[in-house]
Order: sequence, then structure tokens, then C-alpha cells
Amino acid sequence: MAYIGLSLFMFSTGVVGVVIRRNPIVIFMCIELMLNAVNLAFLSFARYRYATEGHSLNQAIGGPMMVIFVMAVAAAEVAVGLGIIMAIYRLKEEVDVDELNLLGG
Amino acid sequence: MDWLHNLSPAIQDVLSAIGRAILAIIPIFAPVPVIIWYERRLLSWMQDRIGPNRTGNITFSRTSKMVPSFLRGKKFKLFGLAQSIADGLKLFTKEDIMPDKTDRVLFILAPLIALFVALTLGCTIPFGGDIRFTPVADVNVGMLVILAISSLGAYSTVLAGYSSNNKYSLMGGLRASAQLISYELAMGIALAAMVMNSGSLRMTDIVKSQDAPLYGVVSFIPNWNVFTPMGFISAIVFGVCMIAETNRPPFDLPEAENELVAGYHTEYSTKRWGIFMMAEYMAMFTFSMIFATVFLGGYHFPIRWDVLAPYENMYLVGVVVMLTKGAVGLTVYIWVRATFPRLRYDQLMNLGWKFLLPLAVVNLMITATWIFAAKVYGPMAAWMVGLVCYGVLFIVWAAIRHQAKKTQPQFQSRSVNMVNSPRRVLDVVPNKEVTP
Amino acid sequence: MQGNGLIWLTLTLPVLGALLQTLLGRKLQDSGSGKRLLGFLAVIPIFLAFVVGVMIAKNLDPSTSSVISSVPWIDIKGLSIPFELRIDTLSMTMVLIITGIGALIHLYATGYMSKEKDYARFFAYLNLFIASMLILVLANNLLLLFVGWEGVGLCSYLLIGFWYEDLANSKAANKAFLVNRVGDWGLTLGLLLIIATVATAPTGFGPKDARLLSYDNIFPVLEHVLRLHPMLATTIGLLLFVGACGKSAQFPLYLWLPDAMAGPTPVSALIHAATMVTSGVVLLSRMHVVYDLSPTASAVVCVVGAFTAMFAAVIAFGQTDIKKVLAYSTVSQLGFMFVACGAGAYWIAMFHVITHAFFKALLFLGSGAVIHSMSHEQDMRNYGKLAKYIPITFGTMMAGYLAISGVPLLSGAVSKEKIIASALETDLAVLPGFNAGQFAGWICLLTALLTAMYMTRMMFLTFGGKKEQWREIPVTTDDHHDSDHDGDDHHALTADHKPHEVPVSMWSPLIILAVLSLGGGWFLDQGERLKEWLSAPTVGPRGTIASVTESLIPVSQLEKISAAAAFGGILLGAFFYWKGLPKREGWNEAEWSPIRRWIRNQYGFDHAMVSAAVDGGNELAVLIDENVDRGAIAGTGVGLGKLSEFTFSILNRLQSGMVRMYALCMLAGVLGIGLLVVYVTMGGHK
Amino acid sequence: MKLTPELIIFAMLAGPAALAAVGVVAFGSAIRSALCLVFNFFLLAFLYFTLSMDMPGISQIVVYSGAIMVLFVFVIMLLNPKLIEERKDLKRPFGIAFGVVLFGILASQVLPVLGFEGAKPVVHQIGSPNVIGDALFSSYVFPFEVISILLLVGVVGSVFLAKRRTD
Repeated sequence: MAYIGLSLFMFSTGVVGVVIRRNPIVIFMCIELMLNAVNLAFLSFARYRYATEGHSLNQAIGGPMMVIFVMAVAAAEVAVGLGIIMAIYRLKEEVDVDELNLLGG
Repeated sequence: MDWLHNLSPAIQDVLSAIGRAILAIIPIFAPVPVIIWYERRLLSWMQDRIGPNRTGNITFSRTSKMVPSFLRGKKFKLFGLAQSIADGLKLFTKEDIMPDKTDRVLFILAPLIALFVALTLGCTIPFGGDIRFTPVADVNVGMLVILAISSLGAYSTVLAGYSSNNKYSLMGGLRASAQLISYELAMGIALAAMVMNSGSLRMTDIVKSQDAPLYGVVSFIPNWNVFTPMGFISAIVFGVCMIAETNRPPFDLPEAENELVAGYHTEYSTKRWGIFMMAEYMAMFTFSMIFATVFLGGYHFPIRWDVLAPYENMYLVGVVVMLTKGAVGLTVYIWVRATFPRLRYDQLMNLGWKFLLPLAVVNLMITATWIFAAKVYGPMAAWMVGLVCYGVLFIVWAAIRHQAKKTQPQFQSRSVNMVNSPRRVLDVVPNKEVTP
Repeated sequence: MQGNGLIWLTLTLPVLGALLQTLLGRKLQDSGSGKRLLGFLAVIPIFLAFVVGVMIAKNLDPSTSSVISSVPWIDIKGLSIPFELRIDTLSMTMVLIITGIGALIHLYATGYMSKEKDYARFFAYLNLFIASMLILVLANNLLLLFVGWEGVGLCSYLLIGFWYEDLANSKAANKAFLVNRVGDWGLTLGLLLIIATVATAPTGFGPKDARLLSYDNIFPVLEHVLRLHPMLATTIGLLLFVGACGKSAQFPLYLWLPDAMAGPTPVSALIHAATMVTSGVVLLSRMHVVYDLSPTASAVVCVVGAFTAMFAAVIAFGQTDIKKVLAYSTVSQLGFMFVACGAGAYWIAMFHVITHAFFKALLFLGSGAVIHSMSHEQDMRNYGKLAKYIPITFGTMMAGYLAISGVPLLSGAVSKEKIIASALETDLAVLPGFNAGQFAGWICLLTALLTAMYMTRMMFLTFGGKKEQWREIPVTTDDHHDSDHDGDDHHALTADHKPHEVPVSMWSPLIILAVLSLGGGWFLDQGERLKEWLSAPTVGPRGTIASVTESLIPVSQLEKISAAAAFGGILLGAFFYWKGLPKREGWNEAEWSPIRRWIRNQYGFDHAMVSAAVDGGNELAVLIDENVDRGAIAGTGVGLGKLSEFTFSILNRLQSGMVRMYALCMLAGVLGIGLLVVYVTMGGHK
Repeated sequence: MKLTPELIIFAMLAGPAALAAVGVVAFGSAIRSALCLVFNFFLLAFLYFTLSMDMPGISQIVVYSGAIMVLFVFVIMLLNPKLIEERKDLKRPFGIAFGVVLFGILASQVLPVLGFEGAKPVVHQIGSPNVIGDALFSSYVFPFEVISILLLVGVVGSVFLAKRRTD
């Protein structure tokens, strides 16, 4: 399954990106990359696994529906996430993830 | 032609894809010089001047023996049509200058993206009643393809602005992206109303749905969307958004020459600048044809001859009609450019967010109500309900306007925040004057 | 007959009226002629709706019911709840009452409220109320009924609190709303239970199409399922009855109704006498399938009804406010209706709804006329010998009084006697070992006597007596709800006040209602007209029929006995109150007999309920806050916090705030688990 | 493995897509990463088309390429991200190694079991707007409504975040 292979590759790349990059925007983009990898997996499963004989339309439609919802969630997430990054930038004049340790109590 | 059929199906597919791509590009690409000439002439005419009318005129010598006798002394007027070609030649032969400290890859990429968008934008527009005249693909999400491609157009201006490493360019790019995002919404919603009206995202279906008798009554006039109330409002919204999407006056803030030199393409010259210009004109033409497809009945003639007297379908007539409608759209573009002054930035945003978007949304809701009423109670009730809705909409709008006029002062003042506010300095100076 | 589309007209006219009032009101209500126009615009839609209702009812075949459905409402795949109306004799009866009585009361209100500032708002609410009530009775599915139910509650809230600037009125409105919430809780649960029952009905009996909640779909299903599960029937029945108790002011949820007299008198007449309070009866009649299959629920309905009737009738003796007497009388009469419902004689309950609408609207409007002529003084201790000042009001109120007291052949007597008869010989509300119906019947008979008595008391205190009380006794203002608000035209009662007859717009409805009160019951009873008219929608399947015990009195004798009760009550009343206000019921309440004071305060029930609910709730909250919240939970929390603080002060080192470090650690964890999975699968292969 | 046209098209799309994915992580400048990501999403959309998922594909372009990534680019331009230079630290080799191991584990576990290429696809048209719209408003109506509320919350949240404090 080449599609799944690509999906896995994109996912792993996204994970690596999240770990090794320092720019929060890039990290964010890597998360988007992971989401898309998952989307691709959903769609290929829907096409080749559930849109086959012996499955109903209801089973097959789950994949595309999930993709649509993931996209909507991603849109909301980006709107808020970028807003947060902007707010932090305005507050601290820097956006380096390693310099931002607000999480540490 | 037999050898074509003898090829393997895969190669046939590839060939047909190439053919379709050419079919899609040619009618958009070829008229560009003519469009530029047309704009300059029309603009001149509107501004009571002459415009380019000489370039390309050929006058043969009266006396030279080199000229064949029947041509001697003849003068061929091209009305300046060759001006665009001359300009193009000039642009492509000038010295290519790329400023230092630019992001080279992006600098080169930006005009290409613009060109890509302009060329692929029209890929789902049907030019005639036959599948052959729908270049590339008549996909079932045709309308969305248009929205998708046109939303990519933001990258060209943004990247051009960013990569130029120039303050004005950057501001132009920022303005462009904000403007495109703002007007994209209203445009999408205006189109959504029409999609609901036709019941399909497929462009050919949308065209077909406009071939019905007008209001279901007048059989020889087609029921173009622009004739229906919701279509009319959508057409207005879409028309405005269309002008804004192509960065044409009065929405040309990204390249406002008296503020930003030339905006995002300040640093561009020669071929790349030419590509930007070409892309702009192609986008204009394509958007005009999209407008024609969605609101003006596509390739259909304004009178339904087939109802009056049945005849053979001639698809080429459809192509001519389509291009004519595109030309009409262009004329409106130029007319608007000649008429309206450029908007201020806040006016631009107010128009987009506070007028067009609500109007489009309300229009969408009324369209939904209309369709629902038509399905449940029949067309007459739908008309009644719809017109009442529009009446209420107008009254509410008038009331809000009235109220706003009452509460707002007649002359609006606005404060401009500068980067280094001189206010601090001003605060200090009078004190110094007073204290000694 | 496939529906009569005219019904939409009935429904839209009041809505239109409300819209007109809202839109035009502010402009028009400032001038006198504008008010007249507004009044006209308020009355005409209701009157037209009544005319349309009559037209529909005339062509209606009593044995059929038709569903008018053309507006989809909630319409998603698999569930469709259309905005559909049901025309049958039950709903049309209610429509006629609502619009007919409503039109009269609107007419009356144009006179009564003519000095009011917020004229248009009042009529907008009133029209809206009519519309909601029409939705309630005409609804063909439970959800739409619920919409009407809540709409009625809302309008009632708005109208009770019409003079919202007065704190007492706002409080009364709040109370009505809150008490109704309790009822709505029951109704909601009942509806959900019905939905659950229908949705999970065994195959073959499930609804045929997606209109899951429509009456025509659920009734056969309910009948089938509930016959198999009597406990379910009882549960649903009791839950619905809680809802009905809320709206129809049955014990213990009657509390809001007397307080609701704070609203303007036409509101009291329309909402709290003629229409809204009957919605509980309508609900029970509509859902009679449930009660028919549950003797327990029916018995509960019967007993609660009878208890309420008796309970409220006694309280009425302690009241000095003329409207409160009528309010408790309403509660009491509603108890009668519920007795009939519990006895399974729904058509009789509806009969009493009709006759009660006639005479109670009349009495309320009449009392409004009295109040109007007495400068908005409501305390009966300030009345006396009013008959000679306001003869038309007196005459019409006499008619209503005789009707409610049960003088034979008048409308009240006919329906009340039928109720008692039905209760005595019921086979439905009979539990093993306890014939609830018979018990209720006897109580009702006693209550009939009491009814005649307290009504006599009210009439004598108001119109009879020896003295014109307001000339002698200083006016107090403590019980002064229906009062003036914008002042100038509403004088306080003074010693030289001269009562004046009310204007024609006010006494003409009184006369019509008086005629109806006198002859309506007899007319409807002739040849069992109403019974045949209502038989189709209210007769359903019966559950297990318990053995009927012989009644002490043969029912044939009942006519005489109830007539005797009525006359006995009147005579007793006359005996006590012939001279008007007795000394021991005077202004000084300390001189009252303790029992009467106790009764006046509703046996302290209202007070107890309020203090239990409000103060008790408050104290409970404080108690929980102090002991549980701050003591146990917060203590535990603090202890745990200390513990974890200590523990994690050690682990704190790891928490650097470096997000990417966290991500790396997470990834390491994932890898660990992944490797574990790999190991396990490999092991599985081996 | 037989070289079918489908496979060629897939390779033409997937190869650049994978490269672009690597580019997102590898490029030093944020805007190039963003462009790579746009490219990746664009190709993904075409991959969706090859799966005959028209509607998700085109929404992919509209939502991701057209809206989300424009926002990213916009923010990158606003923040002028050259402030951050990527320093090399210990996380980089660890991250890359972990990523490779993750891919290895996942691939070794997932790919061998995927044996469903034999089953014949039946035409459900599951990617067409009609079918998706139908499902969205019938079986998925509740998630749909929840998503709409989520988007509303997102809008409100971002407006709140972007609002200038006026204290």
C-alpha cells in the first residue's frame, strides 16, 4: 500500500520536525503535516478497504467525513494557534520555543 | 486520423490531456495583447484622449521599386494594435535586473505562480454545449476548483512582496494577502447561493440550469441567474469581489503607486514584470468568463432561438457568445477603473467585511428559504416569501443606515498611529517652553 | 375530509395581531384615537379567528380527525417533525373556547386598560398568548405541544409581570414561572419517556414513517406497548400529570395561581380562568391512552384533583381580596376537572372546562368591573351595597354566581353533577382496596356545598350588606396589586367615592357571558350533544376493569342531592353573611379566629413551601459549603496538594518548560510502546 | 511489480510530496518551509483525486493551500522570523533517529498486514459532493453542528487574542 507508506513517511517527518525545529510556526506546520498524513491514510483506507464489495455506503463514507472534520478542526486550530503565537510575540518580542518556558511553573 | 485510434489508450489519454490543456490556455492566453490594447483605447476614449493608435500602421512607399505596384502608396491601419506586441518585445529583450539581497528562488517563483493561477483558473469553464469545449475537465466540484485556484493567487503577490526585500513591496504583499482573504469569503458565499440555486457544483450543470424559461413563464428568454433576485445580488457581490481579487482599480491597493511606488512588483522588471501584467489581464478575462458562466448563462445566447424555431446545435456559436460575454465583462472592468477613485484601506475592509459579506450571507439564507419554499409550496409562494425577505432586508438595512447616520458625526476623523509616534516629543516640548 | 386549510388562518391571525401591535404600537398608543385603533386591531384578529373556527367546526365530522401538515419544521434524515396541526373535536372545542372567550376578553380589555400607558405591549402579549395556546391545543405532535406549552408559560410570565415596575408583580411573575418549571420538568420527562417508548417499540408496531412523534403515529404504538407494561403507563401518566399540575394549578403546584392575580384582571380572566389553566386538562384528555391503561395514575389524578378542590375551596373562605377568592375558586374548579379526567370521563372534564370558561370568565370580568368602578380597590372589606351603583355588573355577576354555585339547569350545575356522577360510578380510578373515584366523588359533593358557600360570601360582601364600607373604614393599601401606575386617572379610594358603571365595551362581554353561563350548559347537555361531539377523540381502550363497588346513593338521585348541596351552600352562606362583613372578619386580623387566619394563609402551606424552597435551599447550600465543600473536599484537596507539592518538588527538576524536550520525551515513550508491540508480535510468531 | 499508469501518476505525485515533506523540516527559513508545505498539500490534493475523492481533494486545496497556509505565510511575514536561527543541539540527532525508528516500527507493523488490494472497489462515489453532503446532513449532522460551534469558538478565540488590550 503505497499510499499508506507515504502517509507514514509524512507522519514521521512531521514528528521529527516537531522535535528538532525551534520556530513555533514551523512546529505548527509540522503538526499540520501530521494531520494531513492521517487524512491521507483515512482516504486511502476508505477507498481501498471500505469502498469495496461487501461494505455499505455508510461504512465507506466514514473516511471522507473524518477528513472533512479534521480539516475544519485544523482551520479552527490554526486560527487560534496563530493568534496565540502573535500574542506571545507581542508580549515577549520573541517566539523561540526554547526561550519560552512559561510552562515550567 | 486512424493512427490516433491505433495508439494505446494510455497514450491517447495523455494526448487528449495535452490537447485539452492547450484548449484551456489558448482562448485565455491569445487575446492578452488585444485586451491590453482594448483597455488602453477604451480608457483613452473615456478620458477624452486618443491613446495608442499608431503602432503597427504600415505605409508603403509611393516611389520605391522594391514594393510591388499594387501596394505602392497604400496605408494599412492597425489602430495601434501592435502596441502591445511592441511592448512585449521590449519587455522581453530588456536587460534582466534582479536586485541584490532578494530571496532569489521566491523572487522567480512569484510571477510563475501568478501565471499558473491565471492559466488554470478557467480550466472548468465550459465554452460550448459539448464536452469537447470544456477544457481540461468537467469535474463535479467545478465551482470549488475556481475558488481553490483563485485562493492560490494570494501567494504570488505575497511572495513577490516578501522576496523583494523592500519595505513597499512587503506592505503591498501584506495588503494583497489581507485583501484577497477578505474578499474570498464574500465571493465564495455569493457563488454558494448560485450553487444552491442550480443544485450542482458542476459548471455545465450551472449553465444548463440557466437555459430554462425566464421565471418559468417567458419561454424565449433564458432564465439567467442575474435575472433572479438572489442572482442579481450575488452578481453584484461577485462582481465587486472579482475586481478586488484581480487587484484592479478601485481595489488596487497592493500596487497603489502614490503610496507604495508599485507595491509588490516594485522591484520587478522585464520578463517577470511582463508576466505579472499578463497574468493580471488573463485573470481579468477569466473572471469575466466565470461571471458570464455563473450569472449570464454561459455559452447560451440571450434569446432562446431553439424555442422560437428549432435548429441544429452549433457549438462554435457558443464559443463566440462566451468570448463576447467575456469581452463585455472586460469592458465593465475598464469602465469601473475609469470611474471610481481608489478606496482607502479602511474603506476597503469595511466594504468587504461589513457590507459584502453580510449581504452575501443574508442572500444565501434567503436563497435557501426561497428554494425551500419553492420545493414545499411551489414557485408562487417562493416568490412571495423571497420578495418579502428582500423587503425586510432592505428595510433593516435602511434602518441601520439611518441610525448610523444619526449617531455618527458627519465628518469622520481617524487617527493614524505612526511607528515612532511624534506625540511623545510633542508632550515634552511645551513643558520646556513653560518651565523656564 | 382531508383537512381544512383554514385552520392556518386561525393560527396566523393572532400572530399577525401581535406583530401589528408590536410594530404599530409605539407610534399609535400615545393618542386616544390611536389607542382605539389599536384596541380594534387587537380584537378583530381574535374575533376573525373565532369566526374561522366556527366555520371549521361546523363542517367537522365528529368521528374523524384530520392532520394538517404542510410545513416541515425539524427535518433531518430519519427524523421528521413537521409543524402539523390536528383538527378533531377536542382541539376545535378548545379553539372555540380560546378564540371566543378570548375575543370577549380582548373587547373587555380595550375598556379596562384604556388608561394604560403600555397599551400596545399588553395587547401584543395577549395576542401572542392566544397564538401559543392555539399551538398547544392544535399541535399534532408532542414537541409542538411543548412549544405551545412553553409559549403559554412565557406569555403568562410576561402578563403577570406586566406592571413589572412593581416588585410584588415581578415576584409573582417569577414565582409563576418557577413553579411552572417544576411542572415542565415532569412534562419533559414524560415526553422523553414517551419518545423512548415509541422509538424502541417492538418491530411491527413502530411508527410507519419518520413522523415519529405525531399523535396518529404514537397512539397505536403507545396503546400496544403500554398494555404490555402497565408500570410504564403509570410512570408516564404520573410524569405527565406533574406537568399538568404545574399548568393547571393542582396541589402542590397551585401556588403560582393566586399570586398570578397580580396581573391585570383581563389577564386573570383569560389566562388563569378560561384557557391556560385548562391546558393540563387538555393534555390529559389528549394523552388519555396512557391513563386509560393505568388505573394507578388515574386514581392519583382523581385523588389529587379532589384534594385540591376541597383544599382550595376552604382557603377561599379566608380571602378578602375579591380576585383571590376567584383564584382559589378556579383552583378548586380545576380540581373538579381533574376528578373527571381521573374517572376516565374526559368529555365531562371538557364539558366543565367549557362551562367553567363561561362562568369564571364572567366572574373575573365582573370582579374587574367592580374593581374598575371602585378605583382599583380589590379588598372586599371596602365594598358593600354595590348593587345599586353598578346594576349591570351585579346582574351579570349574579348569573355567574348562580352558575358556579350549581343551581340546577345552569351551566355549572350540569357539568358538576356529571363530574360527581362519573366519579361515583367510575371503573377506571379503582385500585384494589381503594375506590379512589368514589372517594373523590364524595369529596366533590362536599366541595360543591363549600363552593356555593364561599361564592355567597363573596357576593354578599361585595354587593350586599348593610353599609357602604368604604365610607367608614380607612383604606389600607397593603393588598393593592391591581393598582395605578401612571397615576393621574387612578385615584385612591376615598370616602366620598361614588362607584360608576363601567363603559359599554366592558359590560357587553359580561352580558354575553352571562347568557352563556345561564344557558350554555343546558344547551350543550341537550340530547347529549357534547358527549357525541367529543366521543371520538376521548374514548379509548380501557385497562383492567376492577369490580365496581356499589355506590351509596343511586346516581339517579344525584341530581337532587347536588341541587340540595348547592341550595344548602347558598343558604348557609346567606345565613352567615347576610349582614355583609361580619365583625370578626374585620380589618383587625388579630381579632380573627385562629382557624380563619390559618386558612387565609393557606394553612401556612405557601409560606412553608417558599421558605423550604428558598430559605431552606439557601441554608442547605451554606451548610454544604461550610462542611462538605470547605471541610471535607477542600481539606482533602489541600492535603493532597501538600503531598503532591512535596512529591513534585523533587520531580520539578524535570519540568523545564521546554516544549520540544517534552515532545522528544513523548516521542521516546511512543517508540518504547512501539518497540514493545514489535516485541510482542515477534514473540507471537515464535 | 507491474508498471501501470496509475503507479506512474502516483509516483509522480508522491515522490515530490515526500520531498516537500522533508523540505518542510529541513529548510532553515520558515517561509520556505511554508512553501514546501503548500506544495505538499497541493500534491496531496491530487493524490486525493487519484483516490477519486473529489470533494476532500478540492477542500484540501481550498482549506489548506488557500486559507490555512496563506495565514501561515501572512504571520511569518508579520513576525519576520529571521530572528530565530536554528542552533544545533542534542535534540536534532535524537529527533531524527527517533523519527527513523518510528517510521521503521510503524511501517514494519502496518504495511505487511495490509492485504486488501485484492478486493474489488465498487463505485460508491464516496468522494462526490452529493454523497458527502448527504452524509453530512443525515448521519453526521451532530458532529457537523459541533464542528460549526467549534469554528465559532475558534473565531471568537482568535478575535479575543488579536484584540489589543486597552488597559
